[in-house]
Formats: sequence, C-alpha cells, structure tokens
Amino acid sequence: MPKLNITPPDLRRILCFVAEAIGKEEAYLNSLDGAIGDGDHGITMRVGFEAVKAKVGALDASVTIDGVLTESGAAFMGATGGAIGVLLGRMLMSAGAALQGCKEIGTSELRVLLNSMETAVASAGKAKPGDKTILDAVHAANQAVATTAEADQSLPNMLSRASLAAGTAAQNTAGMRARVGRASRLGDRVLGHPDPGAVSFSIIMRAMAQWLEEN
Amino acid sequence: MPKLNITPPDLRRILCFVAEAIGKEEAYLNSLDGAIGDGDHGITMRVGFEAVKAKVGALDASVTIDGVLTESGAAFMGATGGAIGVLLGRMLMSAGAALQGCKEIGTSELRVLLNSMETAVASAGKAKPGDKTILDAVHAANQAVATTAEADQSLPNMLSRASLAAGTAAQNTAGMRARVGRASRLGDRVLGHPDPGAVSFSIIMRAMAQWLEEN
Amino acid sequence: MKKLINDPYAVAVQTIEGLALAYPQYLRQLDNLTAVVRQDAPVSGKVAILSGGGSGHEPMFAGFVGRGLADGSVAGNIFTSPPPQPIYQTAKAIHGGAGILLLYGNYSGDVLNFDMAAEMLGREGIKVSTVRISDDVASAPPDRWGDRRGIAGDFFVIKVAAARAEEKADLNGATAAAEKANDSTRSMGVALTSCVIPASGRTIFEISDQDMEIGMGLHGEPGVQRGALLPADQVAGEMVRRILADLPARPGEEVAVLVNGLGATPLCELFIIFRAVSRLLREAGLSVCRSYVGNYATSLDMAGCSISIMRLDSELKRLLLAPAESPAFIQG
Amino acid sequence: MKKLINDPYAVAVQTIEGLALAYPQYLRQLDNLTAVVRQDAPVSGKVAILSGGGSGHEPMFAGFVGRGLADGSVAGNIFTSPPPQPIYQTAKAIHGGAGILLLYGNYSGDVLNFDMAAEMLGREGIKVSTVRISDDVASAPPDRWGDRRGIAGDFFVIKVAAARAEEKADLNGATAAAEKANDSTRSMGVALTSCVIPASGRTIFEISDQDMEIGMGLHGEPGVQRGALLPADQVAGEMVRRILADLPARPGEEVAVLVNGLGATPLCELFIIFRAVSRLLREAGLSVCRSYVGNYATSLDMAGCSISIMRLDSELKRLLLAPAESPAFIQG
Ligand SMILES: Nc1ncnc2c1ncn2[C@@H]1O[C@H](COP(=O)(O)OP(=O)(O)O)[C@@H](O)[C@H]1O
Ligand SMILES: Nc1ncnc2c1ncn2[C@@H]1O[C@H](COP(=O)(O)OP(=O)(O)O)[C@@H](O)[C@H]1O
Ligand SMILES: [Mg+2]
Ligand SMILES: [Mg+2]
Ligand SMILES: [Mg+2]
Ligand SMILES: [Mg+2]
Repeated sequence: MPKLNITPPDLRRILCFVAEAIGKEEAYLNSLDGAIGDGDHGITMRVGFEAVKAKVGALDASVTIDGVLTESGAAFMGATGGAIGVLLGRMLMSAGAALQGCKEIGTSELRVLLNSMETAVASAGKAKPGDKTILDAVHAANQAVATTAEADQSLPNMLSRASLAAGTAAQNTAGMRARVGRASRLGDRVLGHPDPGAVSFSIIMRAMAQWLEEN
Repeated sequence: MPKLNITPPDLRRILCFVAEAIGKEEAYLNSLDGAIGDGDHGITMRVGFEAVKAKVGALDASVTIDGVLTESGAAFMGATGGAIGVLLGRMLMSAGAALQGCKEIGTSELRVLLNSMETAVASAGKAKPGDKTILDAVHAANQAVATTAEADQSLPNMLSRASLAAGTAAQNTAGMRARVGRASRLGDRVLGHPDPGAVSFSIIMRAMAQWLEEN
Repeated sequence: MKKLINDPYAVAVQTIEGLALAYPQYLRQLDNLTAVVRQDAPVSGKVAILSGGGSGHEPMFAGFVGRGLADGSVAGNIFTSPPPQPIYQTAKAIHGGAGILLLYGNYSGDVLNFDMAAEMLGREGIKVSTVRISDDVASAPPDRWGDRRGIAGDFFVIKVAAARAEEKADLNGATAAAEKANDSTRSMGVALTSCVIPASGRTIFEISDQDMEIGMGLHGEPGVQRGALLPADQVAGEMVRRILADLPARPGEEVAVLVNGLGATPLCELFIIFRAVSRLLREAGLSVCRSYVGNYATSLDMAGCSISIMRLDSELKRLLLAPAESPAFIQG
Repeated sequence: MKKLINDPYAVAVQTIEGLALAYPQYLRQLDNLTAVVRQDAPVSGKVAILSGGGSGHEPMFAGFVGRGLADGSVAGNIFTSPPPQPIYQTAKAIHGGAGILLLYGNYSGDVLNFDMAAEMLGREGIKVSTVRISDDVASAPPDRWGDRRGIAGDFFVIKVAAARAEEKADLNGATAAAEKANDSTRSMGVALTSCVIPASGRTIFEISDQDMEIGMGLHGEPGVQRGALLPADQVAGEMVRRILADLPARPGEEVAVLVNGLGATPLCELFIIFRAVSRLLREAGLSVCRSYVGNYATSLDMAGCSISIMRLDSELKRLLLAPAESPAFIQG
C-alpha cells in the first residue's frame, strides 16, 4: 500500500533513489546530448545528483521538506554547472521557498512544488513550452497534477500521472525545433532527437513515482 | 644484342629509367623505412630521382660521362636532403670526379665507378660493411665487378652480376643489427627488416642492368 | 579513448592545478576553486576582467590570465559552465574596487551561471557588466547576431577589453571596448574529427574519414556544411568567404587574424591555412596588422581549426597591440 | 589521412611560407629557400645561431627564430634533413662576421648534410662550430651518450646558446654554452599514436588502441617500453624516473622543465602531466626554476608528449631566463 504523504526522511530517500536512477542513465543522457548539444548532460546530471545524495545524507534529522529541497538545489547547482545546474538547482530551491516550513508533501504540496518548479525554470531560462527544453517536461507534469480530477487525487496517483505526462512530453520534444540553449543553432538537424534535459526530468519523475509505489 | 658501352646519351636514358623504377617502389621503400626508420626514404628517393631526370634532360648534348654523373649527384643532393641525399649525391659526384673526361662507360669504367662510389659512401657515412646500410649493397656490387673473371668481362654481364650481388646483399641486411643511422638505436628490433638504402641501391643496379639488356 | 589523464572526472581540476604549478610567475590558483587569478590580484582601482566557461578549450580561458589579459578565470567541468558560486568567489578575489567585467562565450549554460553570479555580486553593491562573446558566424544568421556562440574570437575580445582596463578605463569604458571588439570579430571553424569526452570515453559526433564539417562548434555543435575534405586553400577560401560576407570590412582597412587549432591539428597545418588566409585577405584589399597562429581555443582532441578576423580601428589596434603576459600569450 | 594541407609534397615549403607571412615582426623567408632568418639578420659582430632539420616538428625549428633565439633556420622535407646547399646559403645570410654555430638534433641525415655545409662554409674562411643535440635518454645507453638523438631538449640548447651569443660571446663561448646545455638536458617521450606522413598517407608504426610506448622517438623510432596506457601520473612517474636516473642532479639543485606535446595531444593533458612532474621533482628535492608547457617539438599529428629537464647552474639559469622573442616563444 503506497504512501499517501512524503515526509522529510522519505524525501531524502527519494532523492537518493533518483540519484541512482539518473546514474544508470548517464551514458544514455550523454548520447542524447551528443546528438544535439555537447555530450555532457549525463555526466552533469550524475555528478549533480551524487552531490544531492551526499548533501541529504548529511542533513540534520530535524530538517523540514523545504530544507531538504533548498539544500538539494544548492548542492546540485554548486556541484555541476552547465545550463542544467542553474535550472534544476533553481527549480529545487524555488520549490523549497514555496513550501516554506512544510513538514509533509501531500497532494496540494505536490501541486505547489511542480508549479513553483515550472515558474522557476521558465523565468530563469526564458524558454516557453514548445522550445524543446526541460520546461516541456516540467510543464506537462505540472499540468497533469493541476488537472487531476478531484476523485483521482491521491499522491501516488498524481505522481504517476506526472511521470507519464513528463515522459510523453520528453519524447514529444523529438519533434520540435529548439529556440533556446545549445540546440537552438541547429535548426532542422535537431528533429528526431528528444531534448536531454526534458528526458532527465522525466527520469526524475518516474523514479519518484516508482519509489512511492514500492514503499 | 645488348650494348657493350654506355655513352653519355645512354647514361641519361638510364638515369631516367632508374627514376621510373624508383618511382614505382616509393611506397615499398617508405614501408621499409617505416619499420626501422622514419618512413620517408621512398619519398626522398623518388623526389631525388625526379630532380636527376629533370637535370639530365636539360644537359647540353656535348656533356661527357663525368658531367652527367656530377650534375646528377648535385641535383639529387640539392633536391632531397636526408642521409640518402648526401650519400647518393656524393656517390654520383665522386664517380664523376673519378671518370674525369670520360666519354663512355665500358668494363673498366664500371669498375672505377663502383669503386669510387664505395669509397665515397664509406668515407662520408663512416659505416663499414655489415653495419646495415646502403654501403652493404654498394660494397657487394663493387666486389662482384672487381672479381669477375677475365673471360666473363662484358658490360652487360658485369652489370647483371652487380645487380644480383646488390640485391642479395640488400636482402641480407635484414639479418643485421644497425650500427649507424636512425636504425642504430633499435638494437634487435631491426632484425628481419632489410635496410631501405641498401634496397634502393639494388633497385638502381637492377634498373641499369635491365636497361642495358633491353637496349 | 587514449588520453594522458588520471581520473576522467578530475580533468578540469588537475588541468588548472598543472597550469598554476607551471606558471607561478603569472597566476595562482584560488584555494578549493578550479579558478586562477593574476598573481598580483586584486589590482586596486582597475576594472577586473573575469573570463570563464567549460574546460576542454585550453588554453582558453585560464591560460589567458595575467597582466594585460584577464584578472581571473573560472573553469567548469569539461564543456560545462562553472556554477555561480565559484564565479562569484573568483570575482570577489579579483575585485579592485572598480567593478567586474564578465567575458564569456554566449552559451545558455554560461549565461545562466554567470548571470546568477552577477546577481550575487550586485546584491553586495559590486558593479558588474557582461559581454557575451558571439563571434561564430556559423551559429546564427546575421539578423540573430546576438544569439551566436563564442569561439576563438573570445581571445580578441578579452585581449582588447583587458588592455582598455589596463589603461584605467572605468567599467563603462572597458565594457564598451569589449563590445566593440565583439562587434568587430567574426570566426568560422572547421572540424575534421570529433573530440572524445573523457568521462564518457566517446566521440560526440560521427564524421566519415573523408569528410569535414565547416561551421562546427567548439563542442561539436553541428555546422553549416558537411562534405568531402578539400585542400587547405579551398577550405580556407570557403571559411574566409563566409566571414567576409558577414563582416563589413572595406578594402583598405586593417584586420587582425587568428588561425586557431582545435587541439589535434599540428602547427604545420595551421601555417598552411594561414598562408591561404593571408592571400585571400590581400585579394580582398584588407591589410593584416597582426596575426596569430596556434592553439588558442581548442576542443579537447578535435582535429580542425578556426579562423577569426577582427576589423580594426585605431582604438582596437592600440588595444590589441598593447603588451600582455600570461601562460599562453605574451606580447612585448 | 585527414590533414589541412594542399600538395602533400609541399607541406614543408608552405609551412615556412605561412610562418613567414604570419610573423613578419620576427623573421623573414629567404628567397627560394625553405628557410627563415631573423628580420634584422645578419647581426653584425654576433655569433650567428643556425638551427634546422626535417619538417613536421613545428614550431621546432623555424618557430624559434628571432632575437635571443636562432638567427636562422633551414627546414627540410617532412622528417628529412635539409640538403647542404640551403644550409650553406642560410648560414651566409645570417653571418655577422663572428662565425656560425650549427645546432641540430643528432640524426645521421642531419649530421651528413650540416657537416657538408660546414665544409663549404669553412672553405670560404667562415668559422663554424657544431653542437649536435642529444637529449633523448631512450635512444642510447649512458655510455653511448653522444649517439643519442635530439628531441624537445633542442629548445633548451638553442635558447641557452642564443642567449650567450646575444651577450656577444665569441664562437667558442657560444659553443661552450650550447654544449653545457646539451650535457645538462635529458628528455623522455611517450607516444600514444603514430603520426601520418603526408606524402605516404600512412602511419609509420602500429600501436594498439590500449597501448603506449615510452621512449618513442620524434619520427616514430621505437622506444624502450611498450605496454598498456597508464594513468598520467604513472606515465609521468616512469618518464621522470628514467630521466633522473640518467641526469646527475642532486637534491637542492634547480632545474628547468619542458612538458612538450607531440602534436595531437591537447594542452589539458600536458598540464595534467606537468602537475605530476612538478610533484615528482619536489619529491626528488629538486626545485623548478622555470617551466614550459606546450607544443615545442612535435611529430606531425602524433599523440603523446615528452618531458625535458635541464639541470641549471647560475650560468644556464641566466641564459635560460634571458629575454627572447620569436613566433613560438616569447620571454620578457
Ligand atoms: N534557456 C533554457 N531554458 C530552459 N532549458 C534550458 C535552457 N538552456 C538549456 N536548457 C536545458 O538544459 C539542457 C542541457 O543541459 P546540459 O547539457 O547539462 O547543459 P549545457 O547545455 O550547458 O551543456 C537542455 O537539454 C535543455 O533542456
Ligand atoms: N652513416 C651512414 N652511412 C651509410 N649509410 C647511411 C648512413 N646513415 C644512413 N644511411 C643510409 O640511409 C638510409 C636512410 O635514408 P633516408 O631514409 O632517405 O634518410 P633519413 O635516415 O635521414 O630519413 C639508410 O637506410 C641507410 O642505408
Ligand atoms: Mg550539454
Ligand atoms: Mg628515413
Ligand atoms: Mg555543456
Ligand atoms: Mg628522414
């Protein structure tokens, strides 16, 4: 019977689980980035999540949800660099700021979390949905939870919908031309290749959903 | 019925014929040099003999044997560089000096020619027979003509003996360690590889002998 | 993958350590940072020039730190912009009270990270300005000029801006010089092979043994034209043609030229390319005031080169020719 | 073969043409010769330093022509010593009345050609002396020290001898300085790949994708140890160990270090190697007075590097640190 709430210790375990999932996809993410960017995205993601894992392992037991998110964001950003370092770092830190003092993530907190993440990535990166970036996956996940019918609103269900939506959105970026980021100079040559950042976000969502199902 | 003497026009034709023979072996000579040296010997030989060909084509009709040899040596040396440039250049120029005023190469002139060549290469390169150099082939050719029995002394016959002796000597260098030149630092690693300079000289001799037979 | 490295994830850090150990007469490494600063930093009263970006382009950027060049440089991981925090810390270490000019190639990751560092500095009342270098003609059409990425032209922009700062220009003045240098510089690259990323051990793109790609970016970003490798004179001809079509240089004007190797291409080939460039510019009526041939902005072990041309006026010329000293560039 | 060249047989000539076109502030090409001389040659009353050898090692030798370095340099074809005549002509063009010092790597072809040029010069009453550079530890055992070939240590010998000539030493004095520099310098190379000769389009030796060869010569002459490619620190360790076993440097002494790239190895790897060398020398009690990292003596597009160490006394130190300017090396 899956959990209905995510406590701070849960969130810490989830982030470690995400780190493992990302680590397994390092080569795949590099190859996606190699096709339309500079080939380093998998490395950066793995290194960043290893820093997150180390950071959440070292946090005080009394830490709240927002503390975990803010510290994770700072750790990710500090350890990586690249576009994704700032973007994902800001996403996590914004979610922390939006969930100030929060002790558990339930359905409404999940909505706040994804919404603040979308706002953060959009304002930092100045991209719009359809520009073939991580934003496409974040936006889809955010939409999926925002539009979940009242009756279907449970945390596991909403996370699974978010994961599915992010995955579909990430795959759909393959059909887009890029308007920002490295890939923006490639015109038609990026067609057929999904955006690595969007795929990364879908892996994060999938790992979160899976952890919740299994625990 | 092969020629019994080599006139200056013959010598000019012979040198062009040698140039062609060397040109055909460029890649082979490079590969021999690649095994125990720096891989440029075929290039150098071809470029040098192209210069010789151009030079003998431009000589005055009144030129004598020594003139052809001296000018060819200077042309070879000037166009190439490398160890072989000086060595073969000096060999040709020494032969020219030894055959001062000569109008035809007969059997005794051939002996003078090869003898002066051996002296020149030995004194310039400070090598001894057995050191795995061009000298081994020159020495063998010189010995072959010097020791031809009185009865066998005709120019075609002596040149063919010289050619055979140079060829055998060149192949025999494969069993030697090098004491001078680039290959001298390689110790046992040169065993099994013939010396490129010796092989080049055997190609020159073979082309000369062949030209005489065919003309 | 054949590389003289230790840990593939430590390439950026150990490169900076080696650089700082090799050239203590010009620069020093900041504690716990993959960053170097001028040995005499901070220089009081001078605008501080801070450059940086991903590693793998050596000597760019860290090799151009010293008197008359950058005051400091921060290196990220291979092809990855450094994070905001080390940029911020390096900026603090070189700040001489007259503000900071951030100079880096125009890449999304660098923009995001340097902008965030600029915010952090701004919050402390430190004056910061930014010029994003965008010399690569192949990376966007002329009407989207500001979207272009920076390649070896980075060198000209840093050289010029730093010389202006050395003249004790204020932040506006140094920024204006950098902008003018960037406006006046165009580059074009050609790749013969892909580099191999140490951490993945893989090439980042495929290219046949017969082909070259004109316009390839410094991280293997696809270019404008792929086709059979041509003789050097024709390659140079195509590259110079595209540069001059974009750079409004008129006959009689002076230019500076940089023929830059991408890492695995030896100097003899760069000189052969320069020989062609020199003739092409003469034919275009342009006079080469100063030329540089060598590895300035590389792409790990990629084979190929880039050509950068900066159109000079008297100010740019004075600033380009001003003295400088650093590990990778010295001019008397 | 992927190279930015035109005619493979014209690489040497077009390289020198490009060099002379790119750096007129330091040198000029002699008419009809693949040779460059200092822009202000001949320098009256100064011993003239003439270097040279086969092409394919750029910037060695021609890139090191200028004030405080060689007065002139003659280039042969790829890996082929120049013939006597151009050596002779270049010597004449730089002769300032105080004699000529010939400096080149100790290879049979170079010895034969330079010796013959020396004879030609001697016949005209020009004083000539010769130092054959022999820094490569891998090329002969210590008891056949004079048989060793020259590799990147050429740079130290030319730098020191030229600085001594610049001090207006006579021919004996400049020769003695060159000999001392040569006696005090040891090098060791490592190759990761073979280069490709332009005219043949082929590699000159085979090496597996996993292997390296320590001691490989600058023309692919086999080395002393072939085996699996090791981490950079271990490669440097093995090379420095062999150098120090041969160089009688005692703890407390000062040395100069050159980490030299062979052509296709990028600067980041050279800095990682230098980082290791620096630590190893410190552990050996030696203090690094000056270090240089970059491409000084290459082997076309070979991947790999060499390490050269020169033991310094006060004279060598003074001469090494003396100012110099040339296309490939500037020191204030
Ligand atoms: N301006 C931007 N807005 C939103 N996302 C962006 C932006 N720039 C880059 N990205 C995202 O970052 C991803 C690339 O990340 P990464 O490879 O780690 O960084 P870099 O491009 O600096 O090498 C892209 O796939 C895209 O999803
Ligand atoms: N000192 C020497 N004495 C005699 N022959 C020599 C000597 N040095 C080199 N050679 C000859 O020169 C050949 C190499 O010629 P080449 O490859 O053209 O010159 P390089 O060695 O300068 O590249 C060797 O195979 C050898 O026959
Ligand atoms: Mg990337
Ligand atoms: Mg050879
Ligand atoms: Mg990147
Ligand atoms: Mg040779």
